[in-house]
Amino acid sequence: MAKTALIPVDNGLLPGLREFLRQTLSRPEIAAVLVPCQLPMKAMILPTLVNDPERLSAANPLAPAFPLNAARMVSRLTRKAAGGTVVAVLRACEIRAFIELVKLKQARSEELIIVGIDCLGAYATRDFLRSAHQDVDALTGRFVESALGGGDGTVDGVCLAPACQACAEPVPSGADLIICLLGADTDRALPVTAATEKGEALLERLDLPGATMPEARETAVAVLVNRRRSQREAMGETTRALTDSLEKLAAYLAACVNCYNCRVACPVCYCRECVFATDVFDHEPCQYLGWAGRKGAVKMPTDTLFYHLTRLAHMGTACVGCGQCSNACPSGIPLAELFITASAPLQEAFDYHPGRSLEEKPPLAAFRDKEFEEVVGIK
Amino acid sequence: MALAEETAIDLGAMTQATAALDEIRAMVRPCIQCGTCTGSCPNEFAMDLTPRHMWRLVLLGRTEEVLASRTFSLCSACYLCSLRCPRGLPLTEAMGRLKQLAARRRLPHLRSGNLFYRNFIASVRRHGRVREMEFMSLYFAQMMNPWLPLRYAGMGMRLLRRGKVELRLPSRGSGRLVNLFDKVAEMESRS
Amino acid sequence: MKRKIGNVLVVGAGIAGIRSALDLAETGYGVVLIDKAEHSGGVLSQLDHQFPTNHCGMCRMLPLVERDAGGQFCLRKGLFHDNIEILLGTRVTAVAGEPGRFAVSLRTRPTWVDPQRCTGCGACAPVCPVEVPDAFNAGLGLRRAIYLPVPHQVPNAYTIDPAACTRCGACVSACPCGAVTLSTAERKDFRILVVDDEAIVRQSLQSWLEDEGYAVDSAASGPAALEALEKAEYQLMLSDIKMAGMDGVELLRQARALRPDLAVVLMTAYATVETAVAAMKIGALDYLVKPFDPDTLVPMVTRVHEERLAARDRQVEVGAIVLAGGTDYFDPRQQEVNPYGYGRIPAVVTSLEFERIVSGSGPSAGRLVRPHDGRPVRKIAWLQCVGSRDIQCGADFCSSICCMYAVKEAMLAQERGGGDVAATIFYMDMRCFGKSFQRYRDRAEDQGVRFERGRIHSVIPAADSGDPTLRFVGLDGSVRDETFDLVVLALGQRPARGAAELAQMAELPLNPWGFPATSPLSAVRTERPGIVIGGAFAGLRDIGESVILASAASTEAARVLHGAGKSLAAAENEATAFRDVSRQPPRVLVAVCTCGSRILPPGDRTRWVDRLKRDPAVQETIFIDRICTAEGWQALADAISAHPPNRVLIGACHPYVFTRRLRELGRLTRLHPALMDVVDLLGPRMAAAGEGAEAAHDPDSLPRHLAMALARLQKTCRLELEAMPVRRQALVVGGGIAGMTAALAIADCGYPVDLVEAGDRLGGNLPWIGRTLEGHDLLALLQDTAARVGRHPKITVHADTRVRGAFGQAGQFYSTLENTGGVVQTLEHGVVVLATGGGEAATSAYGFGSHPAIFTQKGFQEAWAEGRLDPGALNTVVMIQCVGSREAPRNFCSRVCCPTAIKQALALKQQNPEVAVVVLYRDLMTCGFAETWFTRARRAGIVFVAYGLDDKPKVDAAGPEQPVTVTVTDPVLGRPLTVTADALVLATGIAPGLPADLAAAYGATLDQDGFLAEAESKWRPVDSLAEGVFACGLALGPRNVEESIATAAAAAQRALRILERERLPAAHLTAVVRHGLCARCGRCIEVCPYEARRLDEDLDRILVNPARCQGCGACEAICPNGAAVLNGLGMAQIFGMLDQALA
Amino acid sequence: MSAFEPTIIAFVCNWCTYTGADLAGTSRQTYPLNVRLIRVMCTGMVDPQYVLKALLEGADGILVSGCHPGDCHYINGNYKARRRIKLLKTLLPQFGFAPQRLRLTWIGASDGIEFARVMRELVEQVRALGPSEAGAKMVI
Repeated sequence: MAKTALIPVDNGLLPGLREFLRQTLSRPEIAAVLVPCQLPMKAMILPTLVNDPERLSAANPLAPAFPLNAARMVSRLTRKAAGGTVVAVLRACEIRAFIELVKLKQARSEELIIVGIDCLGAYATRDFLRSAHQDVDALTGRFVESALGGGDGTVDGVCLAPACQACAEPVPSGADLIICLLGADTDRALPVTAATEKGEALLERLDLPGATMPEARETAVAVLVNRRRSQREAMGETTRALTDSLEKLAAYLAACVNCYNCRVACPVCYCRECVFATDVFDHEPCQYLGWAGRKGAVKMPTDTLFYHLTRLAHMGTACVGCGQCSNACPSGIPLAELFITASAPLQEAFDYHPGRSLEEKPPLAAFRDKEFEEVVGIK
Repeated sequence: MALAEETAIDLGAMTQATAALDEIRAMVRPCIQCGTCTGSCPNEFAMDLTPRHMWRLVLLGRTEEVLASRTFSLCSACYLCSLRCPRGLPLTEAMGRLKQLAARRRLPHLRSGNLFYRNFIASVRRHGRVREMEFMSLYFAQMMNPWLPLRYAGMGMRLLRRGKVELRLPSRGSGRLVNLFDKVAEMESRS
Repeated sequence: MKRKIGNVLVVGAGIAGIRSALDLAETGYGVVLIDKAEHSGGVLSQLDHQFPTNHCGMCRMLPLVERDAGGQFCLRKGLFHDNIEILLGTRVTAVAGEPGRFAVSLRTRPTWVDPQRCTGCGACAPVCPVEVPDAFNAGLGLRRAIYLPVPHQVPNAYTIDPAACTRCGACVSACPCGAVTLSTAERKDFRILVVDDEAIVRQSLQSWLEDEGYAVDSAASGPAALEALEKAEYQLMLSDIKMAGMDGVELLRQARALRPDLAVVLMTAYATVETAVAAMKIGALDYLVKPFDPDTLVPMVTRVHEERLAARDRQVEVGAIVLAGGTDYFDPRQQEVNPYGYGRIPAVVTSLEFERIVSGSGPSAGRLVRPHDGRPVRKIAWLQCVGSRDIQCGADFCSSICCMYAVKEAMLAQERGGGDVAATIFYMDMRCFGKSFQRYRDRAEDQGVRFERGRIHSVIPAADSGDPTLRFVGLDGSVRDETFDLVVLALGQRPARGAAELAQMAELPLNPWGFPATSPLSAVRTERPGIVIGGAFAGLRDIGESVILASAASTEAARVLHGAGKSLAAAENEATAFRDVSRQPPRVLVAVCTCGSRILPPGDRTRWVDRLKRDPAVQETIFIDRICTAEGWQALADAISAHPPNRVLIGACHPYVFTRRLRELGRLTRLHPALMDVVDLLGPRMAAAGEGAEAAHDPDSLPRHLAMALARLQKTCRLELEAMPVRRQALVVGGGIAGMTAALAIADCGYPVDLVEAGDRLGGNLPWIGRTLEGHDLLALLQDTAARVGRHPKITVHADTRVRGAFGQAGQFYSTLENTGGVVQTLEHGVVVLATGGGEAATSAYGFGSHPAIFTQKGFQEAWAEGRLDPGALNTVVMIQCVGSREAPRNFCSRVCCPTAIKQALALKQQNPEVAVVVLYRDLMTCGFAETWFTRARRAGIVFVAYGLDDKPKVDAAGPEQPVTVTVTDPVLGRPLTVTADALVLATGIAPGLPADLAAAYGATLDQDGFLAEAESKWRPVDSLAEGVFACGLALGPRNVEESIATAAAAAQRALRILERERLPAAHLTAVVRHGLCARCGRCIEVCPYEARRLDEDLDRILVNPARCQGCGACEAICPNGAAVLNGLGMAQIFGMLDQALA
Repeated sequence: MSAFEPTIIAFVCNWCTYTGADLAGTSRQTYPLNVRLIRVMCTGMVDPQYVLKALLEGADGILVSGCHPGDCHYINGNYKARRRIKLLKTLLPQFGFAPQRLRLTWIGASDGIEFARVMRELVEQVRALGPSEAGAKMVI
């Protein structure tokens, strides 16, 4: 019984992974594979649901491209019975978001096998599009080389998106199968390990040599996580300094035009329609006049700060730090920095770690008789 | 354990050999052992068994143990316990019954008290009042303890000084209460 | 909806009266609820904290179905329901008639304060010169003769205490609203004319009668009297017969011609009595023989006056009468001796006084301090059984409530003292005889409450401090003294004041302790059909039991009405066709009551109009002086008719009192009352006045209140929800006495019942129990009940049948039955009553099973009944109580075992006077009137020995041939007792027989001991949390037969509320789902405390069951995007209110 | 008078604190007019958005007040409220919002005196904190 096996990559990382996916897709019980693929018409990577093994030659799960959080796509695939099992290749933060969505009944883990690959991060979409006019496979190679070779993934001066730089959870621990890059001999073979029974069952059926986890992995992971943590702390410090009053926060968000793209991009903002887009916020004309009259002037559209604070209150405990909010902002507001920084204390307060386990209930739906007594009273 | 064995009470005995106590037991049966009687009793400090303790023994038919104690003999019939007993039990009366029972049995440890009482009443019967000298003389004689009069000497002198003791010996004919006493005895024997 | 026209009179508006009234009102009957006090709520208006939550929670009694018919606010504020008319300060003066048609006379005491005019401003009280002990604070404070009976009640009109009032009139001039009218004081209203030719007679009569408060004039002759009668109206004329000129008889004749209603009493000398008697034939009411003194005159005049008043008594026709007069507390001063020094030692207080001390509205605002010197209390003692279990003060009964409230009070004291308080309870037996009571007591002990077994005989003041010192005897026999800061007397219960008079009027017998007596085996029925007793009126019940009995009484009342054909006579209450305004933009009519000028100073109108006009939703703003008067209300109705708005906002005073009137207005104007709102402007105005001049003149404050309400109202829409249809039949699971009783009660009210019994016959535990402690024959009861069930056309009995599966919700359940023959059928029903009973718990303790002489109580009873056991052959019987009970894991008291032991012991003694019976117990639970049987058992010579958990009895039964020897330590003697028993009887208690999956199928849950978990142990004691699912009998909790029967009747009543409706309507404040916005995340389902929401997989929608939803809004708060909305209080509405609050 | 008069929004539950506030009124227990009551059915229905809205519209202090633990008319709404307040008290101070401006209390139906006391004390506390930053200049 193989808990860990090896994926041969002596022909290169991407060809090795593609072969692994082809082999997976060839299993009769697997209906399709969802994996980031290069679009045929452009040097762009997007999650793609592949049924034809030949099409897996475009698969590229290692490219530093992260145009959207695929958890939302997996949600679409799994909300109801699909009639076949899908293997989804996801980043760690996508898996965490997926687990949150399962708790919110927006996705199901039945008929799904998640393959996670140690995440080396990605560029902001704008940056990736600038870098990827060249051969994407080649860019991917240089990126992986930098990221695993002690560098920080910077290629030609383009560096990781801030959220990725600050991500301290690159290992996809919630996956059924984990493909290890960190600490692996990337010239020869990548260890793949089963984290669940489902993963183990699939792994057993694939024709892969058994192995043990490389000893170097633990250290490699620790080094990366420590670096990311310090980057995260630095990011937090900077962000806090920029937002430590309501006025500063307003300035931070000054460019916001209430397009609500951030919440569309957010994998855990699961509402069909954001409350700010509903009739509750269809204010009466007299209300605008009232506000203007009271404060002397009122910015329009109104409710900008209200919107962002509400999003923090609603989704802060579930924020997985994927950074898609920043990616989506047309005005370039560094939203991920704000969200990651402001959410951390919320998650700590409820000892809630989004994406850690399906067993953990979202904090606001639960309670205990005796808790948080420090917030009661006026002393 | 050995001690427990010795002092264990066999409730099987409860139904037997308690005829002497039955009447008194019936008086205190509704007792709930709340202890109000003990708490109320002004003489409790001098008693070897607390009243509650004693009533419990009565209920359990421990005639000998009850009669071996001095508790009931120390009852001064103040009626506090009867007044306060939540069950409204006639405790003072039951104490009196115990005294009578003890008196009939002439229990050695209660001899002094019994003689004192009997001579006191005999004096009253004869004279319609207590003739202290006669009463005490007879009491001392019956106690047959040559040192006893000395124990009362101090008190006797004090009472004498205050004119509380009549020194004259009985002289004025027969007691006026004899008929009364006889009538009571007759009525009691009838009922 | 079809309305029943039956009416019920409920006497007593305490907790039981409220429960009974609400039950009947919810079922559709009309209720007249009266109370002799000036407030509703009974003693509960004074109690802030109740066991076991140590809070209140009375509001949970409010209707769950058709919530809008009752007020949605704290019940201690007052009771408001469409079908309930409340008359306070009212008593019954006569009862006549028969079941179905009683004529009852009610007399309401005038309060001299017009509640319509009084706004509760309080200007009157400070000027009143009289100060008397404040009954609301149990006498701990003082109040004036004009006062608020209960400060938190609405409408909070002041009232005058006639006994204290000196009629000085200070309040009349102080009242800004002219609400006080002492001049119409009733005796002043009764005008007397004294006619006599002797001045001395005239003068003395006038002065005697004026002293009594009557208005008296006099006349010296017949003609003068006639002149006076022409000028003014008199009610009574006292006339001498022998007068110069016109004599008394002639005067009588002429006066009667002038004033036919005039009562005339003639005064006569002895010689002319015959004349006087003859005069009575021509209209004299009575005569007085001279000479007479005030003691003769005054009662006569008072009688005439009372008769006059009686003529004004209100007559009500009712089908049934529920007496729910509650009980009173024992007065420790009434004891011949007052051993506890109550009234002499200031730090000795009653339990009720303690409740007031720790009440937030009490004299020390809830701080635990001594009432007389304000010193913080650190060491406090409770003395149990004060006025209970005390033959000396006429109480050979246990009051049943004091142990638990003392435990509660001790815990409260510790809580208030922040861990700094040492609380001790001195008790004889700790009677924790209910379901959760033992655990509650244990919790108190864990928290450090000290339990000391022993009765305190007296309290004396300490020599130095005067603090109360207790002397008590420890179990070891030592006499100890202990001094406390505060000593609380746990007062027992006594018949309610006036209970005897009421019982006499209703022709009900009293029991030996003065409580009205109920019929055998019924805690509610009386000897007089149609008159039932609810709650603690018949004595010695705690809140939970009172509530059960109140519901049971409602059932009996409903039964009487039904029997009298009332429910067949349906009064069609034409549903109002309300205007559909849903598609119109809001047009609000704002009506402001100026209340003289107290709400609105005349100069401010323009400003208010301008402020409100800023909102285009305001159609018009009008000002009405005293909207509460008939004219004011008419002005409002006229304004609505003139330019029909689609919302009405009223700015006035207490919104509570307008509920019913808004509904009337709705019918009148065809605008749904949900689209009307009332804002309290007077309260804030008065609060502002208290805050000082500056605040009082904040001109924006009151308009802001209106604007906030306006913001909410204009976004309010009428909820158009389809009412849930009700399948109007019931399923009762379990054919014991509880199940049969419930089935009969429901069927008697006209609804089909399916009664499912797993066994082959009905009867449950009755056959083996045989008789009750009191000697009532249960086999006869069983025969009678089973026969009635068997021949009832509405009841279908399914014997040998079990419920295999079920689903559904209130109004529509589906249950699958399977009988032992394997036949399966599915039933549809609207409600279910779980009466699955219970049995005797199994045990292996004390050698049970190893020796033929060791029995359980049931085994003993059966062996005896079947002749396997000869009581005559027994010398000694030992009974051990609490076998496997009142300790983990079965840490509850089964309540019936101690009475059963006493019943068996007494029966043994009766058959064999020589037998010795020894009962080994922990706390003897002969609660209520069962205590008297405990006394009898003691008297019969049965020996009781208490044992502790740490020193249980030891049973030695080496083999079936060997004797059984029991050893136990006597706590008084501290010595072991040994006894060789011919029979050892173990009281193992009750094991419930309610399968968890059966309960779960209906959405109910079990408690940790396997009984049904009630929705609320005090306020909803027979309901499960799932509406439509009820339990009774042993499935609910340990109870004796009579109590089980009461729970069954109560469960039936709760079921009838639902069955009486064709549909379950939704309340205005009910959650709705905006499906287009909903992401089906299901978090609203998780947070809903009533399981009112579910995901319908087929529709892929979240659905709300409006019959379960209680409108708490938890769903709205958890829903991130407003897909869950609490209709009437949605996000947009709160945002609007916030805008206005901060504008 | 130039003393700063803070504005306080109090979300009070229908069953306990509102009744307590009412009792304060009838018992002549005055409390400052700075407190604007918004009656909700239960503290468990106070959406964090309500608090945010009040804050951003310029409330200087916000109180959420309901039944004591175990006493909620709706069984457990107050426990849910406590979690939300915990969330907001963790979130908002990060943006310079003084945590003392947001309060949660349990005030029962008979706690009229207590209600008035809490209101007075709260107003004093908020007065000492000065005007909320969101009041005048902030755009929402």
